[in-house]
Amino acid sequence: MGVVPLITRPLWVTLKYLVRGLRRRPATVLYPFEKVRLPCQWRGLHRLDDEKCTGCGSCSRACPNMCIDMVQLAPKKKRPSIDIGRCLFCGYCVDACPFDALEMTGNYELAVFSREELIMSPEALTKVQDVREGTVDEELWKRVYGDEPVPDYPPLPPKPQKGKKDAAKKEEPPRKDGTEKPPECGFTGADKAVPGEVAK
Amino acid sequence: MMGTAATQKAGEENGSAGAPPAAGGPGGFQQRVLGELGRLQGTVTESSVTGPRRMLAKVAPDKIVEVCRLLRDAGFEHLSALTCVDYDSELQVIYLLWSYKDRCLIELRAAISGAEPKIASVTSVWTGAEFHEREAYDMFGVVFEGCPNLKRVLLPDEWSVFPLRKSFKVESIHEKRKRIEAEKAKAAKAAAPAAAPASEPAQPPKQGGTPDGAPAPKGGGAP
Amino acid sequence: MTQMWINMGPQHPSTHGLWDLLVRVDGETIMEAQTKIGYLHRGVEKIAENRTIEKFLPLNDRLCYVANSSWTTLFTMAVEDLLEVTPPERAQYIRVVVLELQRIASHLVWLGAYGADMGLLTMILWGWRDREIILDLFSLLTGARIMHNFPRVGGVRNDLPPTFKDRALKAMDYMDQRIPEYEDLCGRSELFAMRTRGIGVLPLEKAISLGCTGPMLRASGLEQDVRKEEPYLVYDRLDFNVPTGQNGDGWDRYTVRLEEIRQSASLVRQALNNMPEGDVMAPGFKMPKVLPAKTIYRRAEDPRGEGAIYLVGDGKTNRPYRLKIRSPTYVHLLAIPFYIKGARMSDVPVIMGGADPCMAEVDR
Amino acid sequence: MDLYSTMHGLVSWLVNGILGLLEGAGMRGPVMQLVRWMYGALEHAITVAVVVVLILVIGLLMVILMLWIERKLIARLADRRATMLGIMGIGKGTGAIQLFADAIKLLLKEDTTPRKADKYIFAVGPSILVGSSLLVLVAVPMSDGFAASDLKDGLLFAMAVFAFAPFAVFLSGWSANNKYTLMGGMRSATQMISCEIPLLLSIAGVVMLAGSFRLADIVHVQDRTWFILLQPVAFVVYIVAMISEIERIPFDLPEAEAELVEGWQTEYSGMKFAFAMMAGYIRGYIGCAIGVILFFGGWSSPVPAYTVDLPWGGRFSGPVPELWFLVKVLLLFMFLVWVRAGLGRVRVDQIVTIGWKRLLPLAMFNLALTVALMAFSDDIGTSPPVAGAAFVIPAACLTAAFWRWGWFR
Repeated sequence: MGVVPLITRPLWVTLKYLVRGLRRRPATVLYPFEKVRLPCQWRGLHRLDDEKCTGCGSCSRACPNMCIDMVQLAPKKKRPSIDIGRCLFCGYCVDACPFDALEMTGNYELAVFSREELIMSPEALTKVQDVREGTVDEELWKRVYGDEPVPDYPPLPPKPQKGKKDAAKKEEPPRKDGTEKPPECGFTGADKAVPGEVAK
Repeated sequence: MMGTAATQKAGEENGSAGAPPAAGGPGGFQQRVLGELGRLQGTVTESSVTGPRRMLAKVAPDKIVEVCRLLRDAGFEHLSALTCVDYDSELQVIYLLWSYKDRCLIELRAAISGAEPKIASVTSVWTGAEFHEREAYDMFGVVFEGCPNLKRVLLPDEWSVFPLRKSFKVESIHEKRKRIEAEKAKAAKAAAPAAAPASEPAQPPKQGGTPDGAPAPKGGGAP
Repeated sequence: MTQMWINMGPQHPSTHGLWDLLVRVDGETIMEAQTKIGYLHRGVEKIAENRTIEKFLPLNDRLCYVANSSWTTLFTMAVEDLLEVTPPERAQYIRVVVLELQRIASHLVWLGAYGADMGLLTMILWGWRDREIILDLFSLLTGARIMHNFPRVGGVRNDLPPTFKDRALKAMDYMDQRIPEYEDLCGRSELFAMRTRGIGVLPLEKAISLGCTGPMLRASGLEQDVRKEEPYLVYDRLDFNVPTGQNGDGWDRYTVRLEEIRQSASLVRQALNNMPEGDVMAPGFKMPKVLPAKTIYRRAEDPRGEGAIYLVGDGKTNRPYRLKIRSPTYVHLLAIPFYIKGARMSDVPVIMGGADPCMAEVDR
Repeated sequence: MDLYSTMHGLVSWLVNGILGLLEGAGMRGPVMQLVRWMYGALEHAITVAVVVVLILVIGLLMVILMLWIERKLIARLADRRATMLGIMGIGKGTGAIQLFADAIKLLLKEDTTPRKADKYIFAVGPSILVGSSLLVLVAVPMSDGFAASDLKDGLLFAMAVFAFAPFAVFLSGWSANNKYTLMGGMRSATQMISCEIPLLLSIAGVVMLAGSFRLADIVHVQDRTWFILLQPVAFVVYIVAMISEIERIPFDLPEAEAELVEGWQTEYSGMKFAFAMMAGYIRGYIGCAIGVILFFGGWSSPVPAYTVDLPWGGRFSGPVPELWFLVKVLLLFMFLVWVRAGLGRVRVDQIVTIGWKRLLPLAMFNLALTVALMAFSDDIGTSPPVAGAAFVIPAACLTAAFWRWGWFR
């Protein structure tokens, strides 16, 4: 190729972005100040629902890395404690729980100061708040999807209820600790994909 | 263990659901290869077609280079992989060859003794075989005579252990769980003849160490 | 100048990942090279012999940190062959969508790093910016950006969320608009051509005898793609063509991979548009207590080449007796010393980047 | 009224004022005579010191401004936002304090020296580099009056000192006892040799037109037509050779991150690394300043002089030549940043090919063309279009000829 196209094409395409950058925000999201909202089925930190959990231990058997230990809180009461230092966040324990007691929130900022704090005791697991702050990245949304950014991902059809209680459940009672449950994103067929231990 | 099943006949393995054998398929080609392998009665035993694109053949270890050269000239240019499987009665070196033109894969199995594994190197047929042979040496200790630089590729050179041999025992996650529960039960029984079990508030000592199966040799074998 | 050995790695800005290419240099030209790998060896094959199939599944995502689901899908297909289970149609279509999105994301990472090797810093930013969109699609579909843990033996973990289809189609249109920009920045720039034409030439018969596969082999001129050679999932119902190069140098590797991004985008569209209804897991399938005593060799087209798994069941426990992972980049990295002689010191990062190293799958 | 006399007046007014005050307060003893005598002797030296410090401060401020422009522009060209650092909301989105944060960080960092390195040359290397670059600041005037020294052959002096730096790079690269820095130093030397001569030849064309090496004269001659219109080929050669002198992206092999970790700066940390980085930008400023003086008419502004009555009664006249000069320097620098965002790095043998087989013939041809045209047309000052056409047409056909043969391969 000759001299002129030597550098005109790359310079031309970078200039286009300079000009676009003047009227619309460039692609960067300044993480600590602007956060991007994660979809509802994001596999972040676990949260334990104390009433639903019966301490059956199927989550600790399903865990590939043996991170979940059943802790004896009271003579008849066992609850799982999760060592998130070794946890793969693979979601097996949530799939394996027959009573839907474990669920995964959207928290992904899990840094702690010491290795011991990584082992989340059952009480800590119940007090986990689903911190889903931040807004959808409007700029990226407008560029790629064109239409108005949807504030949150629309909930999926509710997950089929399993476990001992009958399927036709009434409106779920509001949670005692007042945290509002994130929009429900149930999966069709996810439970049958329960890996769990060999069909014991 | 697996030894007795070594001569198992691979059942009719259907290729993945969506793979109807291409019209004509490599059928004709496979018959021709079977014919050629049949002629080498002494060296090749049990050559068979085990699937729309799969063939199997057991080869005597000392004739491996001639068979490989013959197959490569017949059309199997691509040495996809060269690996070993450690059955306790023998160590099988597996050659997986793929033919680009006729789209068929043949699996050659050469059974060598596990004690002092030695086989001729096929780097004269494919230069790329050297990489697979170095890894097989690194993991199984199989010495390939004639391989240009047969050194360890993944593990540090001063290691004397061949990790993928079955003799190199590593405690699996399930045995580890049983061992921990056994220790916990023993500790609870020993500590709890007087005190009520509820009084044991402290969490059980977390079993430290890496998740199971860490390659670090725990003194050659877990307790 | 006297000849000296220079380490291009392991702590070196030009090596993507932890590996070391020792290079004997006379002035600026390279006389000889040696590859040193193994810094990221975790013994995955030994771990696999001690875990049940389901518990080993999440580890497959860690096999290659840039193309995760391609290895998990490959492993699940191998196990399905072993157990003779066929996933339902819809699950196979979803797997194809995930595989092709993964291929685009992996090629974008490669394109960015390839530009950085030549000092073209803008290319990284555009590569990573457009990969974000695909990672968002994955986080919507599977719940995680990189470690998806999405395929299961007998199907996939969950069905597509309702908004996924049209967002993915729009993302593919966005990707088609971005490709001409990459060509402007790299393809049509004389500097890029000066740095890649005739660099690290790998002739065809040497590539075959070394065992190179995938984009490296196609750049040398042989039209060979596992999706066409041995069609798996539903690839035989989708039409796409396989790009090839002429003389196997850095330039052809770039054109082959860029064209593959286009093909993958069209594949995702085809798969999404004619995806049948139905459930996503093989109905009534339960993992058996014992794996059948068989050996399976399943091959698939990884973004880097021909990935394959050799699985041996021993008919006694539900743990694989032997699992061999054939990694395409393992061969490509060890093959570099065979065709790097005569290159210049500045070409070394371009040649190393051309092999698209992903160290997790090389060292296993 | 040039800079020296104004500064001399200021300094003497200040010193006499202070001494007068002291004497008024009854300090007449022999100490006061000694001080007055010393001031009498050192009067000239103090003034020169003040002038040089002023020029240095302006140079370093320009360096900081250019660093900020480079960060922001190269980010916006690549569709990303650069540093958005601001203190408590001041300059929230501008990243203004990022540069000072960098400077302080580099000052606080530990300054390590490799064990087997040649300690003295290792320490002296960057200081020679920065010293020689700052020395050129003295020779580059910003407007008629505003110059530390207006030598008769200012351009020769500037180019001579400017060409000194690759020697320092080579020295420090070799002394750091590290393979990467050795390669970096070698590359800097090859690059300097191959691109120095075309640079000087392209300048020779301009100097012939202007008739004098004095930078102020070159600017005055360009009052009506800027030399870029008369010498387009010389400008192309100048820019390409200057980029390789300053060691910026298309030719930044001595400091190539991809293959040589950080080139000759690999072993430097802390203050020495800050010096090496700063030297890069000072040389960038000088390259652009000389480019502006030679080709873009220095501080002569196309905007005709105007006078404005300021609301508080003062009068302001014409575009301030210094500011106009700095604006042009920054615009030329932005072009360099734009080139950096768009292009990759070339190989060492390609730089040598470009330097010897492409730039040198082009510069020689341009020189011959200038000589021929000056010999025939008695007064270049005739109507600019004729002079422009006389230069531009041969240059255009030359480039087209080279273009067809793909001479850049």
